[in-house]
Amino acid sequence: MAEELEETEDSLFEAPVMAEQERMVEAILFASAEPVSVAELNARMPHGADAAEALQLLRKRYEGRGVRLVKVGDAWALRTAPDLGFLMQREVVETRKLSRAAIETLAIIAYHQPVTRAEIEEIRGVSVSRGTVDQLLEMDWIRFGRRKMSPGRPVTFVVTEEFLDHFGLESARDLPGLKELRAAGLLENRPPPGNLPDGVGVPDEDDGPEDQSEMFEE
Amino acid sequence: MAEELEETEDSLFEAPVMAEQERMVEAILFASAEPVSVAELNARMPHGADAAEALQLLRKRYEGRGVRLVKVGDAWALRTAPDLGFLMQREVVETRKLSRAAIETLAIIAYHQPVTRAEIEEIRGVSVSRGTVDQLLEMDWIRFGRRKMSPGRPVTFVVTEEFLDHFGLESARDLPGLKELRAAGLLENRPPPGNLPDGVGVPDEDDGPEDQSEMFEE
Amino acid sequence: MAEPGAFDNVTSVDARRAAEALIVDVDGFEGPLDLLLTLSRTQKVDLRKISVLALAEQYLGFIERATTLRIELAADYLVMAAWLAYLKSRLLLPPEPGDEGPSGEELAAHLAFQLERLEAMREQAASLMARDQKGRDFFARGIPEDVTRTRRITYTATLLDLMQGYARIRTRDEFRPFTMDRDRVLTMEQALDRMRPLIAFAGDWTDLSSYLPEGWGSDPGLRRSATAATFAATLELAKAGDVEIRQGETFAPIQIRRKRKDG
Repeated sequence: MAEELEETEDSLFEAPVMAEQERMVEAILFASAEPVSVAELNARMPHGADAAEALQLLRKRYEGRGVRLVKVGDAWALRTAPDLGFLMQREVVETRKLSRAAIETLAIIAYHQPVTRAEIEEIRGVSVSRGTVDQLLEMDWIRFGRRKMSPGRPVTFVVTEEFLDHFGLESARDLPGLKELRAAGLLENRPPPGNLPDGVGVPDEDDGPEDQSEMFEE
Repeated sequence: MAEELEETEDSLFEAPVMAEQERMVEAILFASAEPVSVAELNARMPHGADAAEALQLLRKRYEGRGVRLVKVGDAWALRTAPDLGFLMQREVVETRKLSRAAIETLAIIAYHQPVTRAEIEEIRGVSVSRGTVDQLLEMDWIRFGRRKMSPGRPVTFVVTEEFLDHFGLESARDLPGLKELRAAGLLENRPPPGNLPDGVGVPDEDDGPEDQSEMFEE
Repeated sequence: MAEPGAFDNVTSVDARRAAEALIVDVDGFEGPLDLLLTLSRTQKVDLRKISVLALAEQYLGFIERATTLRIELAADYLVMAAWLAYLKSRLLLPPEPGDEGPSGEELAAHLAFQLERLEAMREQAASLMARDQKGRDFFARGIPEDVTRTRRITYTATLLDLMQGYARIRTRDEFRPFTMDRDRVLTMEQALDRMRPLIAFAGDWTDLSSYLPEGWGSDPGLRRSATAATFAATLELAKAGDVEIRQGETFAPIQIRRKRKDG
C-alpha cells in the first residue's frame, strides 16, 4: 500500500486522474464478455487516458488477490487465481449401498481375518474381482495384513479401525458368531419354503454382467 | 474424528486464514454473474470457513473501486460502480421497454407484497392483463408468493432477488419512500365503505386485516 | 364537503379547456380511476385537500361532453359516472333517517384515498425506473465462470447387511435336508424368535423389510405373510421396550432399532 501511495505521488498532478483511470479499466474488464485490448480500452475511456499505465497499476493491485489481471494475446482480462480453481467446483455426495459381492467379501474378511484372496474365493465359491477388493481398500474398510507363511507368501486382508468405527464394533471379535447367526435365523439349515435354495446359494459371478447391475442396487 | 478436530482448531488460530478466505470469496463472486448466498459460499469454501466475515473485509476492500461488493437479499454480488456506467455502452443490453401498466404493477407488487391480483386491480382501478404479469414473471422480477389465507386462497405476488439485483436494492425494505408511504397509510389495504362500482373499488374477498402485518415478513 | 373555491375552479375556463383536451385522449386513460386522477390535477391542490364533490362534478361534466361529442365510452366509465352521481347526492343531501350504509363523507374519503394511493404508486414506479439499473448503469461479471458439479459416491452398508451376507455364504456349505413341514405362513412366534436375537445388532435404524427371512421376499404370498408376522413381532418387541419404531410418512418404509437402555 505504502509503495503504491509513493508511486501515485510521483505522478504529480495526474495522480487522481490515474486512480480514476484504474477504476475505469477495472470496471470495463470486469463487465466485458471478452478480453479487452489496450487500444479498445483507450477508445472507451475519456480522451487522453492512458489505459496501459492504468493496467499496470491494476495488475499490481490484484497481485496475490483471489483475482488476477492476465494478458490474453494482445488483450487483458480479469481471471480468478489459478490456485483457487478448486472453488469453482461443487461436490455432490451420493450414498449408495455396497454391492452384494462387496458385502460378502467384506464379511469373509471380517470373520476370517487375516485371510488371503484365495481363501475368500474358496469360501465364497466364486472368484473375487479386483474391483471389489479395491473398492473396500479405497473405503478404508480393509487393509493388507501380514503375508501368510505359506507357499507364495500371499498377502492377507484384515479389517480396519474405520470398519469397526462404521459398524460400531470394538473389535472384529464382537461380530456375532455362527451360533448366534443361526439362532437369529440368519443361518438356516433348511431351505426357505416355496422355492429351492435360490438366492441363498446362487454362486454369483463377481465379474459377470449381472453383478455390475447389482453394484448399485438399493 | 480426532484428526479433523485438530485441523479445525488449527485453522481457528491461524491468522492468515481469514485473508485467504477473503481471496476465496473474491474468486467465487468474481466468477459468478449471479449473486451468491452466504450458505453457498460456505458450502464451496473449505470446512470451517466463515464467508460472512470474509465478505465484510472484501466489501471494505472494494470501497471506491471500479467494482463494488453489493448485498442482494441474502446473497452477495460484485457489480461495477454505477458512476462508470457511461463507459459501458458496449455492454448495455437493450431490454424490452416495459409498458406503463407493467411498471406500475411492478411498483405495486414491490410496495404491497405479498399482494393478490385483485388487490393490484383495486389500486390501479383497472384489470391487470395476463400479459403484464407474464412479462414480469418472465423477466424474473416477480414470482408467486404464498397463498392468502382468505376465501378462495388467492395466489400472491412478491418481487424476486433478481428484481433487487436489477435495481440495486439490498432488500425490499430498502425501497425508497417505503416508510413514508406506510406512515401515510397508503400501503394499507383499506376496504371501501359500502359498495363502489365494479372495477373501481371492488371489495375483493381476499383483503384481510392481516395484510399490513404480512408486509415483507420473512 | 364541497369547497366553494375548488368548485369554482372547475367552472373556470382553464379547467374546462383541460377537460376537453382530455376527451380527445380518452383512449389513453387506464380506466375511470386514471381519468379521475388526471382530472383531480386540474384542481391544483394537494390530493389530500381535494374536493371530491368538485371532482365528481368534473367527471360528470366530462362524461356529458363526451356523450355530446358522440365519443363512445367503455362501460366502466359510465358505471363510475353513475356512482359519482350517487356520491354527489349523498354529499349534498342530508341523510335520510334510518339510512344504513356509509355516509357520503366516508365514500368521498375512500375515493380520495384511492386517488392518493394510485398517485403514490405512480411516483414510486417512476422513481424505481429512475434508479441505477443492472445492465444499464451497473454491470455484472462479463465472463462468468461455470461451477462444475462433481459427483462423489460413497458406499455404505449396515451390520445387518454384513451378517446376512456372511450367513448367505455359510449356509451354502451346510447340509440342507429338504423338508416339506413348513407351510406358506410365517407365524408371529416364529418371527419373534427370529427377531429377538437379531435386534441386538440393530443399533441403527434399519428397514423392517430387511428382517424378513431369507427367501421370503420374492414370492408375494410369502412376503405378505412374513411382513405381517415380522411387523406384529416388532410391535410385540416395542411393547416390551426392546425396540423403537419409526415411519417417515404414510407408506414409507417402517424402520426399527434397538432401544438403548440407559446405564
